[in-house]
Amino acid sequence: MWTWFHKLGSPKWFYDISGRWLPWLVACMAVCLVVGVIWSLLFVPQDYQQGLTNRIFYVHVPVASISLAFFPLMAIAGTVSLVWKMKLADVVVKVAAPLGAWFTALALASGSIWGIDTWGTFWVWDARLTSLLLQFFLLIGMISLRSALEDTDAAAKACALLSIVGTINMVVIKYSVLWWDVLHQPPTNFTVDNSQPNGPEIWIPLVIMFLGVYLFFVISLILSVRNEILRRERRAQWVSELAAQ
Amino acid sequence: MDQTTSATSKQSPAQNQAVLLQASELFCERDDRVLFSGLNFSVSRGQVLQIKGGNGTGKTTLLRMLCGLNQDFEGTLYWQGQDMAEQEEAFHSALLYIGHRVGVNKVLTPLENLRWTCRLQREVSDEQLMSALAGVGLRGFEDSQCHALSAGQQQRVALARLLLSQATLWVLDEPFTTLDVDGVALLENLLQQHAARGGAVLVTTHHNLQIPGLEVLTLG
Amino acid sequence: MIQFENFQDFIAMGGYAANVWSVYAMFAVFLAFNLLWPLRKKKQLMREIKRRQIVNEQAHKQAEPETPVMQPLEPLADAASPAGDKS
Amino acid sequence: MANAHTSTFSAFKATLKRDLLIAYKRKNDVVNPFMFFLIVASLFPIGVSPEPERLSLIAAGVLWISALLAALLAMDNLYRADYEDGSLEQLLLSPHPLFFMVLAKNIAHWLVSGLPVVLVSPLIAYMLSLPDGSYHVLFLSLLLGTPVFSLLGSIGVALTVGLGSRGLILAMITLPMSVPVLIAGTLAVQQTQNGASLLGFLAIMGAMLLFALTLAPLASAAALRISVN
Repeated sequence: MWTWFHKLGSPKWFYDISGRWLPWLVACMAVCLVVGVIWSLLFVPQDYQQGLTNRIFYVHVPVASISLAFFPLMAIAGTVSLVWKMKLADVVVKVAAPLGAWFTALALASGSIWGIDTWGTFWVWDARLTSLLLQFFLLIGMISLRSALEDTDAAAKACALLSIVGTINMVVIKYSVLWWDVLHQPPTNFTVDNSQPNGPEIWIPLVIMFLGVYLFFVISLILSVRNEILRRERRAQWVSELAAQ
Repeated sequence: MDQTTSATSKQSPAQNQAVLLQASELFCERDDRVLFSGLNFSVSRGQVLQIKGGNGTGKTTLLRMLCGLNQDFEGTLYWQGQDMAEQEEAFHSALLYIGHRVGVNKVLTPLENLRWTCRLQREVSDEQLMSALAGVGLRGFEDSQCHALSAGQQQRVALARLLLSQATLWVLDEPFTTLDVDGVALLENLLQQHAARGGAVLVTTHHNLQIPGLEVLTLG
Repeated sequence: MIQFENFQDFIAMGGYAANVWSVYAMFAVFLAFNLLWPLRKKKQLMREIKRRQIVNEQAHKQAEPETPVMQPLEPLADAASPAGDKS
Repeated sequence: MANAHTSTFSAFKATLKRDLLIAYKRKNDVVNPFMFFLIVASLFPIGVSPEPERLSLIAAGVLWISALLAALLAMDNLYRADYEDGSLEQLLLSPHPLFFMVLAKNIAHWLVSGLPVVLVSPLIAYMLSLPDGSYHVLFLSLLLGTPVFSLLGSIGVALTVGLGSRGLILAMITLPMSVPVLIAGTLAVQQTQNGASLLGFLAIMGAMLLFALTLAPLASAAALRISVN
């Protein structure tokens, strides 16, 4: 197993492997997304309470749950980059922050639009939305630290450290916001998502959408990682050959 | 660009007690420019090693690497025969480093500055501090704030640490730049005394040192 | 199985057209941007690498002398030079 | 010959004394956060509404947010002077574990910038017509909360010590991290007004303080080693 792990360290190896896998991933993603969107838009029955807005559910839930994965991803990549000094891991930390910000922003937007008719206003300081907002701020902090420290080894270590500290904080924030929400919220124990019985015709398209969005996350991450590898290895021999083609 | 100088062997850390700090196969790159590679040298007791080289050849980077302030390099460092990684505390208690920025707080007085930097390594009484300050020619300035002192005087506040320190290895980065003539003589004398008492000195300067038994390592 | 009789119904989305379609529009922008922007950046990166390659090759061909030549300083306009020329 | 260097505790005391001495000599490091806290807290009655009923609702939140902003303002020069004159390098090269040196600096920084804010908070609370029962609650919760602000802030400062202008980045790194303490503090004051037990909230804040006290200096030390190279 170790050779695979060390091979992963060489950017060129990753560039070639990802080059071969990309077409397949894109194809699977396209299939999942098309099927998921059509199924959720056309065939999912009306929800007796929310009417047709449950369609938003099929975008919000996958995006929001994957956005939660960004900080752990950055923390793990950060630890690998700090401990084993693997350049590729630092590239992942650098690239994951903007993508995470995009995911969290869409989760925030779709979450608040989805809540419009249940809460009547565009923005409600609900526990989930508030912790998504704080996660967005932390990601912006990561991006600004990275851009402030240009691109040296020190920047790599600093961002790796911040991603680890950020992840611990994200967990503490999540539970303290939940606690804050419970104490402030008059106990209506009305949670938006699992209010109606979920038959299979509800959650199958959700799983397909989730898979599609997950594949999209992987593809977008790989594309950005490849760009960053090219930028960092621009003086390498194999990159100039690639550019010559 | 690769230099191999001074006598000791390359790989195995020398076992005899004299060798204090040994560097083997040092390689350092700064934004795609190789500062030095395959650099091997060692500093033993009683030795004053001057590191020479033009501007930008990595003298300061080399010193900061040796002290552990900077970890971006390949190659291994040995302290008294053992790998530096395990010798962290022993090395730091035997090290005295004065960099370009001499570590003198502008708001505090020389006495307060000296008391803190010395207290990090050993207990010193106020009399010792006062005599050290007098020893480097700062008599009468002990209680004025350092921003009122000239750059040369601030450098002397840092040099006062040499009088008090029990550290075996002195690492000094361009210590002569702001000193006047008798300051230079004072410092050269201190270096010789330290080498004589079994310590070692690593110094970078463009000043040609009048020290017997001086060894030179040229970079770049 | 299909929840809508005709196309207008589908667009109206039971009165929630604004909500549902705005979310899906944002979703589309989100997908499109994060897939196309890296590709565009890659092309731009490749072009730049190729351009630098060419520049480097030319630079190697006619390498200037290493050490800069010491140009003498021009005499100061207002200073009366010791040689006493009437400038 | 093994160098008998001083015990870590005496180096800790020396660093603490030195930092307090620097703060004593540079008065505005002490006055600025304190005045900032007063000014920000007194802006709210002007901005929101002077009536006591409305003010007493927001008093706890206003005081806590002003304390957080004052701590953020004071954090900026935590390591800067030492970084610029080279003392930070001496700290890194000392034989003692950097954890205690950083802890000493954080404690000195809190004593200079956090404690005055805590001491003056009951007076400002009175001006913001805080309900009567919760003065001691506010004082105790601030006493436990503001150290966590400077401990967490010191991580952000250590990460950005090498940068020139870093005010904004510092805020973006530190403010989200201090949300849990802000929540615990404001809830402590508000909930004890309608009967919740004070001890429960103090226990939570104490736990947060210990969590920060043990982990934050570790992260700050690692960050300093990264930034000073």
